[in-house]
Amino acid sequence: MGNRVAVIGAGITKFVRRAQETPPELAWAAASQALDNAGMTLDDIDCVIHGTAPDAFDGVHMKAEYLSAGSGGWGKPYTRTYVGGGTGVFAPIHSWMHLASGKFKTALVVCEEKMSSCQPHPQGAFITIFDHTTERALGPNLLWIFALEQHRYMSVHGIKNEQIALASVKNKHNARGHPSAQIGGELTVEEVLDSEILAYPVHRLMVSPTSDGAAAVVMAVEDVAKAQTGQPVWLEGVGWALDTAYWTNRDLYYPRYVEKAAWMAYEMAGIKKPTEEIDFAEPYDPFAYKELHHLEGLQLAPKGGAPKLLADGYFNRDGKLPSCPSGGLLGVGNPIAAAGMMKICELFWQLRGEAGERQIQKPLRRGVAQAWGDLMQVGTVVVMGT
Amino acid sequence: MKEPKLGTGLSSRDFFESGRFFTVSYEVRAEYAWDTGPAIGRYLEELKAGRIMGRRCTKCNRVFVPPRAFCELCFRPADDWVPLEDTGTINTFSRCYITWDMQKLTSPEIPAVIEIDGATPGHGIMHMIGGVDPDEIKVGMKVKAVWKPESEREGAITDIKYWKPVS
Amino acid sequence: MSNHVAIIGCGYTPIRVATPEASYRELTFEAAQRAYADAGISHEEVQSAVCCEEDFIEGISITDEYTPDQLGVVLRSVETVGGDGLHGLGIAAMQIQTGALDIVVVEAHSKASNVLTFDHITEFALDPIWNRPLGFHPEFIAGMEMNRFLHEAKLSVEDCDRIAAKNRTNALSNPIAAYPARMTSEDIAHSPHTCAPLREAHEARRADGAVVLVLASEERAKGAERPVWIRGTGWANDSPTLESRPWGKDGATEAAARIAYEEAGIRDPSREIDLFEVDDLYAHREAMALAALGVKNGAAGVNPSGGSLGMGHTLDAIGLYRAAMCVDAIRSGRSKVALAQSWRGVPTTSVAMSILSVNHG
Amino acid sequence: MRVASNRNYTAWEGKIPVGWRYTAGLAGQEFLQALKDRGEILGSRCERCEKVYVPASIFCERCFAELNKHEPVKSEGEVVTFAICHRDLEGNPLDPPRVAAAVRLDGATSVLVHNGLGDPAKWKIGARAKVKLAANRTGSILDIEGFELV
Repeated sequence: MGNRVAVIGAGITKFVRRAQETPPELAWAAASQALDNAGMTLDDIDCVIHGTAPDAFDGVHMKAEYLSAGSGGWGKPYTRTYVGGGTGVFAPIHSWMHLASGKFKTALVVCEEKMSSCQPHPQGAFITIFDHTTERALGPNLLWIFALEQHRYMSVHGIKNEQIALASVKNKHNARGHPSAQIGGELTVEEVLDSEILAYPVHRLMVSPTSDGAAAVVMAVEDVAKAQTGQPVWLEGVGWALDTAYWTNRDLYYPRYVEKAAWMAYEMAGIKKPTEEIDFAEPYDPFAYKELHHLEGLQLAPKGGAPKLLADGYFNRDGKLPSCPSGGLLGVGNPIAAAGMMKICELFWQLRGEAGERQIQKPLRRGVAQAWGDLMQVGTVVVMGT
Repeated sequence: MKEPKLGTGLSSRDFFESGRFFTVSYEVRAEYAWDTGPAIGRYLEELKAGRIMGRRCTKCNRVFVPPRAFCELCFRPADDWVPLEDTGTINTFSRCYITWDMQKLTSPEIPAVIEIDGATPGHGIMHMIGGVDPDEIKVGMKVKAVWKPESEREGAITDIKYWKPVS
Repeated sequence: MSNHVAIIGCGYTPIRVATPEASYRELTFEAAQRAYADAGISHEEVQSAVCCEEDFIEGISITDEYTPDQLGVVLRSVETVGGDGLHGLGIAAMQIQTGALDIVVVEAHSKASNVLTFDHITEFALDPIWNRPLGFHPEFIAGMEMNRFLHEAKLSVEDCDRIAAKNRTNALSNPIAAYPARMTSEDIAHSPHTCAPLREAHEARRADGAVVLVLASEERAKGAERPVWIRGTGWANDSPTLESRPWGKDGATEAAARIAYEEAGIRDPSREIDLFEVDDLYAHREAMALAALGVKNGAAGVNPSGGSLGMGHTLDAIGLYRAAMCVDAIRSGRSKVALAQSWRGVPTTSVAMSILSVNHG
Repeated sequence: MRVASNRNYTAWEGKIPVGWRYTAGLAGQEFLQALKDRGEILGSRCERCEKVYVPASIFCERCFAELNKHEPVKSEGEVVTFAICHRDLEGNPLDPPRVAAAVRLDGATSVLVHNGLGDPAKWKIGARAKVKLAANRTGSILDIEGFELV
């Protein structure tokens, strides 16, 4: 199916609450590091892909046009793609189209988000994700939909909040080994549950922070990839799906859009039994329950079964199927699109054995990254392997 | 992986108070008048009259709310208007202690997805629960709309003040 | 594996100054219904969709949320591009060329009439530190560009007047155009200055509309009645900053054309392409685009549809309207090889194009 | 579904109610500091591309090299282009009109965009112009009042 496509370099900034850098400066930092890592210069790049979520964060209309200078877009084919929070994992899929189609041989893929510019608080931007005519008048915030979804997930399966809190504990622990991390640390389930309730059942320590940051990869078709590095990491399968915008007409207990996207990617990768054929996962974890919800959508846990596996240590870095070995959004931080791209970077580093103290000790052949977004409706999935 | 490149953290003081870092503050005038179209236009008009209206697709036999001009699954114009009840069931809810701009609330707002009676099961809208001790609310509770007085309604989703549990 | 991609379905709404009877949902639904009927497919056969839109135009953050329903693609592969419809067309074609997908649609719409503070939003696209504090009407960028371009190209304002008059007049024979008028260059020259040398009548006025095109692999296009083949696509950006862009030429179109021409095997565009539907958001942009495309004076039809000056500026849908005009011309035998090209407007240097043909070359 | 008359057309009004506070960035901070303290215009040279970016930049957008040498360019240069703006942002007529000018300062390869001061009729492409600093400088691009024709 199309040309084989690999990731051959990765770069990342620190994730911080407020960056001094402008958005183009952040984009350049990650992109130039990815190029260096791939042993390439901008002249070697055929096309540039930018992934970034709402314009309301960075505070520039058509913000990817503004970001193109820092992303390497000068004089090159340049497009910006977005699928809300799913963007960071979608950007390499968008890049895959450029390369697998045979149209281009190399691509620089940059994701950036600077949320701190948005005042009085980046959360304010989220009121405008709701339907302007039938929902916004209620004064909704982003926490509502997460809380509504988490509560539905818990009530359908009879899941307890302490089971969910454990995802925060695990990811903040994992993030301690990540040099970009904003809020890694050692926590207990009790501390998570003792943190302030923002929107029942969501506690403060179950929520990823707002962040500024950027992450980037260089991708190439097979002949270039092999010429450039002895360790290309291949995109074996990609999948993406978008559910209806009428989110109050869906049952939120299960992310069927993630399942759809996952099977699209698995079929492309020739995966029939995901739990046996995938060594580790980077599911999207902006909120603690989302990691569990998404592991189920990814077919890596039975419906409603992820909390028990988590409690059993199955998803720990030394478990059967490590999940969020990076530390995830809960630990490393959540500059929306850049956070998804951070997961792609983590697959790249883990599969090359370059993850340092985060390195999973068992042999790794294949990992999956996933992101999610919009009104709980986007699934984006990338399977990468050595 | 190498050490991350840049990402220079500023403290809140650096950013807001010190005056050491130059910043530009800006507000955009981003104002809109979104055409409602026939489906949402009538939905709002009927809310003003104290009624919730759904639409039916006779092909898949769904009755959906919010109403739409077309069935997004069968991809054909929807067929007729269906008056729905102003009662329903709580599908899921939250107790939220902060506002949309992150101001703290002492008494929580209770957003919920409410499945509307008369619509196809599972088809609901987002709205608020009220008139009840927040700790008493349960998934599956029956609720009824509490409308604003007719004179205060303006053809908006907020013409319903909130939904109150009924025993 | 064949890498040829065809447009097998073309659907659009007439362009109107305003469309108060329909929300963006119904407007797009109409274009999709027309496109699927034209392609002879059901909505269930569409595997993937590429939508082109921007948050602050729709008035929605993460506006990609609201894309799938009116295209009938719920729970299928949908992506949104912050680009012109012709960027979307290029992406959709690549999706098919991966071999993973056979039928992909591209969609763009404009509800410009719903945006009450358009100029403020355009200003919001400028650099917040260096440019916005100056407080100019953002069209100053078009005025500065026109001034420098005319200077370098040794053209006059009257040349721009003629382009504007031609396109407004051409629109008289286009039933979907929103701003047709019998106008002479003298009429244009009498309109007031906005950012001199730019005059009001040099500027395309905004309008509403929606376009959906259905793309198919060669295999799937075999059964189609009137396929139009995508011979080449290209897109590029120049520097986004006002400080380091070339003010006197359209570097983005030059870069995009290199890619599209190579793919389509075009060596002499003036001879090999018989229809150009190109950017004319400001009258001088048409001359600028033709220069960058390497088209000699007196080449065949340029914006016979009326362009955006005559049809109306449907924002990121304008490129797909141009492509749709090319599709109609090819199907009716008025063109054999046509080029559609778009620029995303002030303050961008973002350009995309497609070369369409009766055959796949 | 029928809409019987245009009296049934309705629109729902709203806005995007957020604001922003932007940092000047690493290079922008240095640029504004030099402008505020010394009235200098800092540019950044890329040796490889033979470009000098104004305002200063930490990277070359052409080759992506890191630029860490920020040095003042001259305060005088050539008018690359300009426009005479007859309307303000609200669309109201401006009388007298304002000139927007792009001037390539000597030593720079990029232009600086700012107000063109003086009689609009005197502005010409290719003319010489120089930076006029504002009386009070706070660390903003408005520390420059505009360009004066020489």
